[in-house]
Amino acid sequence: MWKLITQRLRTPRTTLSVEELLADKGLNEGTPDQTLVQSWNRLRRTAFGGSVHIRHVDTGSCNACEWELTALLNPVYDIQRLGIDFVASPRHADVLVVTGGLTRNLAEALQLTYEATAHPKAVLAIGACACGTGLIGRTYAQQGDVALSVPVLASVSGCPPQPADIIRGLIEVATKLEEARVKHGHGTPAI
Amino acid sequence: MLDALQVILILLFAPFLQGFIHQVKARLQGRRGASPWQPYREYRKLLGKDRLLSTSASPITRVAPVFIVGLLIAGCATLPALTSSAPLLAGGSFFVFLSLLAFARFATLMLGLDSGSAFAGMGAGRDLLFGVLTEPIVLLSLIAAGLQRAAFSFPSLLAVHASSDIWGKLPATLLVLIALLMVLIVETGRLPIDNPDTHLELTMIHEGLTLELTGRDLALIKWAAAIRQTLWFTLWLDVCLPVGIATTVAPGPLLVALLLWVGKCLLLGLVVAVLESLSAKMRIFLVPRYLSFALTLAVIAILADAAL
Amino acid sequence: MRTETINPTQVGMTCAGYVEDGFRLQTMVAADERATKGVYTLRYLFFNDDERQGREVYTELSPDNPTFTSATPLVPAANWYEREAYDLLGLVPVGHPDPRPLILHGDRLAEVYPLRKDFPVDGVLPAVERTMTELHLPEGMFEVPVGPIHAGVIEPGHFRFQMRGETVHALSTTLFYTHRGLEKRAENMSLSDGLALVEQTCGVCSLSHALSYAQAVESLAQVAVPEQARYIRVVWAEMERLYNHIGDVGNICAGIGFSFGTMQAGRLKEYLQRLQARLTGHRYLRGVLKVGGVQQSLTADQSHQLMHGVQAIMAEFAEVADAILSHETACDRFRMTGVLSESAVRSWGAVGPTARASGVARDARLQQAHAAYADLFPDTIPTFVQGDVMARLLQRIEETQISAKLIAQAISHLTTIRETSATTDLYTPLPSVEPYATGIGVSESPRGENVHFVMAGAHGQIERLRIRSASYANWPAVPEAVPGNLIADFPLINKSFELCYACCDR
Amino acid sequence: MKSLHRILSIVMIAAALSLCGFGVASLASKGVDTFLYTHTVLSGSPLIFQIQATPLSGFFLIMLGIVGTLAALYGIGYGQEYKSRHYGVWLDIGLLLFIVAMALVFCADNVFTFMIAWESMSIVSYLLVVYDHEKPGVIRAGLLYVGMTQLGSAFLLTAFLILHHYTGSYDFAVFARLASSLPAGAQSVVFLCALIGFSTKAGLMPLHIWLPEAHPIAPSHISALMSGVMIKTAVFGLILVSIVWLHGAQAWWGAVVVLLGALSAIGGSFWSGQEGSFKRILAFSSIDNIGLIFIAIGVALLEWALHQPLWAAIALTSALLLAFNHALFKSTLFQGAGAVIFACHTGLLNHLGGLMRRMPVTSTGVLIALASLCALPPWGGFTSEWLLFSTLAHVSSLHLHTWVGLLTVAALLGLFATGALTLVSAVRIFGIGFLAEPRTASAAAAREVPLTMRISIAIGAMLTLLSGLMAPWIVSHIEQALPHALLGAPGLTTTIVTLLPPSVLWVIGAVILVGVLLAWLVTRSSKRPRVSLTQTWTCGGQRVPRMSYSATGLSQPVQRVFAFALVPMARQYVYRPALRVVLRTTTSFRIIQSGHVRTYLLYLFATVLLLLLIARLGGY
Repeated sequence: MWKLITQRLRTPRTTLSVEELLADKGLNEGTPDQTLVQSWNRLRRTAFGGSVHIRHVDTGSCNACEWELTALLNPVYDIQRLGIDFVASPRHADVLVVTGGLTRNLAEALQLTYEATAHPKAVLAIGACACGTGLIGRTYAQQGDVALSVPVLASVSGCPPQPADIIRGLIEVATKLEEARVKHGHGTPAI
Repeated sequence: MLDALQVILILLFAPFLQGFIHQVKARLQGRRGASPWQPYREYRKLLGKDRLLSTSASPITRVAPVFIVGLLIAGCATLPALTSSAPLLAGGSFFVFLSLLAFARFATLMLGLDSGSAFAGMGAGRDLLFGVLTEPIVLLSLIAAGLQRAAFSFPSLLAVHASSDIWGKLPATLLVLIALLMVLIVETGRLPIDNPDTHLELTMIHEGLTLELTGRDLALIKWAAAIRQTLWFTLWLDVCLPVGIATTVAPGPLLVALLLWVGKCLLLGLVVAVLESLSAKMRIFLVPRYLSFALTLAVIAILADAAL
Repeated sequence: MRTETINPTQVGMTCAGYVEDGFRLQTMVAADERATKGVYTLRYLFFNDDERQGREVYTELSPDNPTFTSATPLVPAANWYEREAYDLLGLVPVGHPDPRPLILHGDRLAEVYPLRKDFPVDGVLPAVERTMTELHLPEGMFEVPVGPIHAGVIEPGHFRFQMRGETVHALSTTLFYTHRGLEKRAENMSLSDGLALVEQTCGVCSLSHALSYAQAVESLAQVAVPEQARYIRVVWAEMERLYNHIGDVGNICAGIGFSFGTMQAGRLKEYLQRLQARLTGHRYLRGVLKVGGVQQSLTADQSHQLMHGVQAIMAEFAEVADAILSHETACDRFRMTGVLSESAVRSWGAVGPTARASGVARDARLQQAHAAYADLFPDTIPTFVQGDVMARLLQRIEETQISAKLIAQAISHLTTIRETSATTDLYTPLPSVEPYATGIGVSESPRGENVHFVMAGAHGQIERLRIRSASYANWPAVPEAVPGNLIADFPLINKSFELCYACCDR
Repeated sequence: MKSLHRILSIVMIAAALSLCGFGVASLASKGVDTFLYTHTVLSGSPLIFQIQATPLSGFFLIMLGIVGTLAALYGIGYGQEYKSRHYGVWLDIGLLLFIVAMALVFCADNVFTFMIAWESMSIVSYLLVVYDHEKPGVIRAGLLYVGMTQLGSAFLLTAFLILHHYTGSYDFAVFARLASSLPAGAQSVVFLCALIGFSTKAGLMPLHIWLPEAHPIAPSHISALMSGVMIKTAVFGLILVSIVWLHGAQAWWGAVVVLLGALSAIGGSFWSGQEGSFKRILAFSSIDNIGLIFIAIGVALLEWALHQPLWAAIALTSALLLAFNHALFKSTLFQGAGAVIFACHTGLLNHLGGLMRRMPVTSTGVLIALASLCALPPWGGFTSEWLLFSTLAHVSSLHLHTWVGLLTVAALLGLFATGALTLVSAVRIFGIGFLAEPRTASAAAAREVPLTMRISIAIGAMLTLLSGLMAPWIVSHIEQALPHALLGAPGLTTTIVTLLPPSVLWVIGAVILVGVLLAWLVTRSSKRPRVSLTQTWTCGGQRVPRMSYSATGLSQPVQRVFAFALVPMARQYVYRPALRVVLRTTTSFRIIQSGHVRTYLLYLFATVLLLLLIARLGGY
């Protein structure tokens, strides 16, 4: 117990600030994009910008995208502070984050998950495989593009995409959800 | 009037306390964490979402969430937060308060089982086990606190506290304090008993019962969990640390009581968060051992009452 | 490697004979060689860890009667391989105890076998029809289905627990949800292009898969890898192990809600991955290797950065591991949970930390030395005998230290090479290869031995690729460790094995 | 035959309602006993048939009247189950006799009448229990029941004979006058014999073994009467002997009763949470409730012996309130269980499910009654446990520094543990049996039961709620049924009013409703979100009903935790051997009389008469 406390006290704070995060290109630090930061600050005050709940659906990914999603929860990225969190059930989710090229064996699962999510909902395709630009592409066992099966609102390419890219993708989805809400009112099935 | 004020205060403060604990935990984990206001944002969003109901569900699913919150509101009306002078429901009787919580538990379990999800069943089985163990401990601890003066309601217990020095009967108070804290951790679903942040459905207890809920229902159940937590915090403070609770109905003392209550809740939240950050979830079948320790403390407190 | 050619009806007996002699089934390759030989072929590859030698059992099946005697009744480890051959090539294992479809979910399709040469790579299969049969369970028992979409950020697999309360009575798993047809996709790719595809097998053992594949091709083309490249391969292979093991320690902690361990390990892993991204351009070390050597060199400056980073992380990780192991509740959860017996390891042919934590000293770096491991790797490797979650955790913690040491040694060797050697070749170009040559490449990934079998085509393309990841060997053993445990312990047990689904399913 | 069945049922309803009215009249008679009827069967012998109604019996008659009316009403529709057996006409006749016999027990005024009524009640109920004799296990359970009943009767007779020995009379009025002046030793023996005799009937642990066997196999409205009222005859009897006659002379009596009651409460509620069949759960829950009633009686005895008539009176009031509420909710629950069996042909929870959507009225009725069983505010079960809690708490505070204080704290612990364990049974009954999806084809084919059954269940359910809301009013009338010595305790009415203020339960109910309204208003969205239906989330896979939790699974954690203490020891070393002994004895009886069960019962009946005659001739 004591070791735990001392180790914790010795740990430096590693969390990136929101500005750093929105500018993070993974390899070398970029400069903060001020318009992105400002629009984020505006979005934060709205219903879907204030709280985004994600359910991850693996439709045949190679596991790299999963690990990048998991990395979002670590102290460096800490997406919870952005009001974004992973939830245990699609019933609780606003955004389905789909990774992988939609294999034949998972087609039904994706459909069921999509049905199990309440409107307004959105699908965010993560990674080249889900976006339809993957190396494996279409085979007897997979469709190679998630958009063929469910409506995809936004996508983040990369193999795998950088965690910061995923965050930017999530912000984009939240923005679109919020726009749709403002346009169509509560409970809209528009998306 | 004052009664309604206390109720509304608890209802509004509960989500903040939840968010505060969450934030403290994040800080202790080396993160920044969501702001304490995050729960309100979540509720706002959830209220704007559609509701999905299971095809297996009965009308229970439609009414239970509102009903659970209603029961907890009645619970709020039974427990003094700022002052015991308000005309509390049923005179603030221990038994009525805990029966209301038991009713809420019953309704929650019904809500969970209604959809036929196995995870809800799992959560229900575990919650029932904990309920079987905690209920006697809580009531015994409460009785131990007021046994000598025949104080079996919160106002009379607070009156005893006000009239005598609680530290005068230190052993019993101290034992009750620990026993109730141990139960509080179980009842609010915190580590090392239940992991409120878990994403593993097989390990869930309270979370498992909510997996089927959407939109408004989910918001209500989350709010109910927050209210329940605040109620347990307030109960603990009423019994073990009633410092500053208003004895007269005047704006001054009430303001002090309000500030102190909020402060004490946050302090207790801090303690809970620290305990959570230091612990891992224990095996389910070790929980009875943990609780039997609390039971022993409560029994010893009673014996101390009888002996002194 | 010695090859024994047998009749399809002798498969069972022959395989059982090898297992009795101390061999384990390393992989099995079924192939459609009708175009060249007019037959389907089966290659059962065995390996003996004590004598460090392999054997191949080869048999040919006529297209008119593609059946063979199943080895599974005698060699349980052959179970999945034979079902897979049935699913994808239509080679029927006669006498197989469980001939249900494995790879292609749903009801068995009639005469549609995607891995046959006459099936196009993007040929359309009918949608999955799952017939839900209700099991006849004893009174009061019920099933808990979990997956394929899990509550956490986890890959898809379907688990059905039969239980009567908290204790698991039986567990059945359905995997291969992420079967993407990677091996079929590889066919007709050029041997050097295949590397990028193979890296897609698995996100977190990309490098080991690439290494296995590269070695398989190098072996079939009989190419020698430059010395420098061999050491660089060791550096990155061990880096992969390091970040995986540290991440796995964190994940095991997540299984018990121990946020301290999860967050600290997550932070350290993130640091390592950022370091890798800085040095190689990829967080998962993709594009680092090349058939015949490596793509990128490791300069003195980079080596220095790497050494510095690894040392700092190792120092911190030691503290974190110490804190985790001194936590009573956590250790109570780890001990005696999910015990995998040594006999289960041997009968299923499990590999990697899983096998080593159950007391079986099986490590491809030692027994099938590749890259520069022959020069670097110590003679003995740490093993634990308990086979529980705790053993697997300790095994990983121990192995991180060996990895760090290996990285340091490899880097110092590299420095010497840089100073002494005149050649700075990073790779040997691939010569034209003999048609239909075969090669096997083995590497030790963070999860255990990865075995790649490559058969070249007539024009230097891939004719048949068979990827046997460590997870493929270990998955069948997992259900052995679960019955009798509490269901709430399953996530912990599962995380302690930390098997990939993607590289098992391909 | 169908019309005969209906006529009989209506007669029965009328009879039961008039019993009810009669009970109200006796209770309202301000403590005056109403002499009713006397008839000498054989002059010069104690065979005098004599009945009279006291306020106490009036209270029990009301209970019998209500439950009897509902049972008769329920029986009209339930007769369809016995279409092939003349719509159960014999069952109707038996039921009528059963109600009459129980009424006689409450009104008996001497030993002869009491024993005749008691034995008739036992015999008729036995015949009703074995009504479905073609089902497996019924005959065996019936034999066990008869064996235990006769054991109890023997002890009762012993108690009466000892009283007769000292008072020279068989008249209850004489007993009431003289029993308190008996030597202490004799009093204790009488008390113990009565305790054993009555607690056998009541199903108090450890003499409960017959109850979970016999109650569940009877037709359900019979079970309702047996659990609702028949076991209360024992409560009535114990109050009569130990309080009205013996004035709770010794403190240790109370201690014994409290301990047995606590044992019964905890054991009954624990086992009710483990059983798999709806009616067996209810049967064990009756053992638990009888335990609580006995705790209250024990405290009354204790307090009287310790010269605290006020708390004795309050404890006795809470015992009567407990008994009353138990009669209401348990009979409703048994009727609900009967309806489930009627509709699904099985009462095993693991085979049920999905009934809430298929049988909405029955299910809602069961849910409401379950709320009372679990003592949820403001239902009847809650008010009685609240009163018991307040009584026990105050008594333990009053005697804090002596063993009595600790004993009552132990009883409190029993009460709390019972409350939580009861929740386990209730959640299993409703959560597994009525919610989610049907687990078998027969449950899937369930339809609502006939109208009269639904009405009966609905009225019963309403009464459980009403008896809670009206509890203070009911208590003020129950006070009238207390023995004279206790009724006069100073401060009785005022203390009870502080414990259970007049409108408190309405207020609790209203505050809950206001809370519900508030929650609804706060979360109501101006633009109403749509509601749509989907399959229960099964992690992206398909579902089969076996993927819902089972009743066995739900109770396994509790069982596993307490297994070390309760289950193996009690089951293996107490329950099973006792069952074997009783069965063996009764079976050997059966051999004596050529195997015909009904003749054997006449034989038993004759034995009682013979015993009385011998006693008379022997000059006792």
